Amino acid sequence: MSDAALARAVEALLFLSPSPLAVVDLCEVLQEPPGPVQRALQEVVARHGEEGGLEVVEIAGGWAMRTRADLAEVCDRLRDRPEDERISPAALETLAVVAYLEPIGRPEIGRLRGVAVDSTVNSLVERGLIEEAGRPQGGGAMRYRTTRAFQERFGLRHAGDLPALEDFELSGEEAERVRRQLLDAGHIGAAPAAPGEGDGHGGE
Amino acid sequence: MSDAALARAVEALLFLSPSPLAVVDLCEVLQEPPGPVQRALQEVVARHGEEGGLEVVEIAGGWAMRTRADLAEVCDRLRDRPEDERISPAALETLAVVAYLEPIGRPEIGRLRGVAVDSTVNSLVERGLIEEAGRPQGGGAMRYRTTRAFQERFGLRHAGDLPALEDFELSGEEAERVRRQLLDAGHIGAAPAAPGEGDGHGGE
Amino acid sequence: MTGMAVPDALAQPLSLDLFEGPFDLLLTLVLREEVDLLDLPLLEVVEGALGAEAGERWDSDTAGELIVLLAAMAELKARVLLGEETDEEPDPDALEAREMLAARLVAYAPFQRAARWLRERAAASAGPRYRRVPMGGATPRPPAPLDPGALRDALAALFVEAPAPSLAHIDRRRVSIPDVLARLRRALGTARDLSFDELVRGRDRLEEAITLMATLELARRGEITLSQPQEFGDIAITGVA
Repeated sequence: MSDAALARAVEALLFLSPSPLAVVDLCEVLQEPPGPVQRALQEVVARHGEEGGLEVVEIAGGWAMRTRADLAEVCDRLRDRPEDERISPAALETLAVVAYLEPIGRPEIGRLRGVAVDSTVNSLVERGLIEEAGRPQGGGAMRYRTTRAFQERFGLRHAGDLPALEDFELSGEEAERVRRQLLDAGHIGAAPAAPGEGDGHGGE
Repeated sequence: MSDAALARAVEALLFLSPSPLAVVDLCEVLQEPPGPVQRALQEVVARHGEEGGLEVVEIAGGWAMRTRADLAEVCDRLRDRPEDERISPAALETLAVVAYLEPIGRPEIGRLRGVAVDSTVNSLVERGLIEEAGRPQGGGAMRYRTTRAFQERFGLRHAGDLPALEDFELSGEEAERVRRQLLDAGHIGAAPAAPGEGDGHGGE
Repeated sequence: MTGMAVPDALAQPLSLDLFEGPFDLLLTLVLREEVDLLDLPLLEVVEGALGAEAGERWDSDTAGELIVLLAAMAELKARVLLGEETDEEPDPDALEAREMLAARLVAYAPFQRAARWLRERAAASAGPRYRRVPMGGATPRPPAPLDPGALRDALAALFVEAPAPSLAHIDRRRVSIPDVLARLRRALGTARDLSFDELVRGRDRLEEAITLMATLELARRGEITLSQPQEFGDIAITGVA
């Protein structure tokens, strides 16, 4: 590899590596002897002078690319930006199904939503908004329920403290079973939800 | 902040950020208006020319620093990279439909493609190339849109960074040939060139 | 054959196990010059497209349309092989079904080409590597509270009868042949000689294509005559009195 090509490769490797790279590591990856690799390192160091925002330094037994110290403040502002905590339509819908029908397993959530839910359920578990609630007696798929963090996020006082489903009209295959479940859980009134008749005692 | 100082800061931020940074993000973190930030970006782009191992590009709704394409092999020796799963022709066509018509639901995609697309859509969701985009108002099938990962994978600068669909339409001659071939398929000789029939334009 | 540019992607060798759907199959077949529909191994086509190895289930309408077409092709093939006369008038229903299939094919073709474009883009964009090292900043602030009413609305949306799939946004771009035929006839009512170029000025390519189809159809019915003095030149349309 020419010196210029080697310097390009070294720059790319230092950029990618999350931790410092020792010269021996670089030699192994580049399949080049230490001499040319050292020269390439010096070229990359020179390329990233004070006029740029990055520097290439030897630390802790290796070489690393990092932001220059005087830019710490602006870098911290990037780090401390609030994460995008928006709830996607998929997540919201899955949360709604779990909240009103808990405990409920993935197959049933998927059937109600008409889409594959594995990744959505996984991400809601990771974010602490739902959690495992055991398997049904006699076996079956793991079921899920909402968490304390979910209640806090939505300003609910306790599990099941959900908006009443007034005027809730159900149609489709699962309607009858779901209606019974919602009724048992007190989310809809006893009278089948004819327009204007929902007494909505569910939220109490 | 002077232009030079701004360019240094932009370079540092692009280095740090794990995902592309939109100009508005940069403005927020740098507390500078878009004009100077754009100029700083251009300077950082220019600083990382082909003689280096890095490049700064507009991709997936923002700006990102990344290694240059020709260094892929050496980079992958440093960091094992899961092989990009091959995208089947069926999946690519589904992606094309979603990319041009998003948000769009499965029934529409299926009707357009002439196949049941459930498994293809599920696999594209699992692979993070499309995501749920909510249901239409008043309910209905979940609609889908392409993701940032899709834009990154296909080198698009932002959602909708695609050639005009009109550019892909069949020419008049091709469209006519499609029709002719289909009409003639079952009844050869049924419609031989009638006197004065001008199919010269069709090239037949 | 002159002036018929076959797109490069269609010049690849024909391999029947490659087809991913009915339109893929049909478009490839009908846009290839060298494939005579009569020469096709029809059984293989059907098996490759609908058999156990097929990638995706076809929707039933499309499969139906296609099977009817393939059946007609099979019958024709048999007659040709037996040396029978084959010049009887085709069934108008079958013709209409094929018109519709043709319209769907023409509407779908751009997406198939867009898919090829995407494939090329993916290949061209495969090289760069991103750093993606997590930043690990300060403890994030608690996220903004959400409205529980959104949960009720999300659940309610699940149990609303879904409207039939609409292709309104696609139909907007579709041009109906009867409409174009009517427009052509109206134009011929006011002038006996028309220029094709004038007729399609300012229209998009799809409309141009359909207008050409309509023009050819009227010529076939003997309502007009066409002449094109120069290759690729304007087509003169003359009404037959």
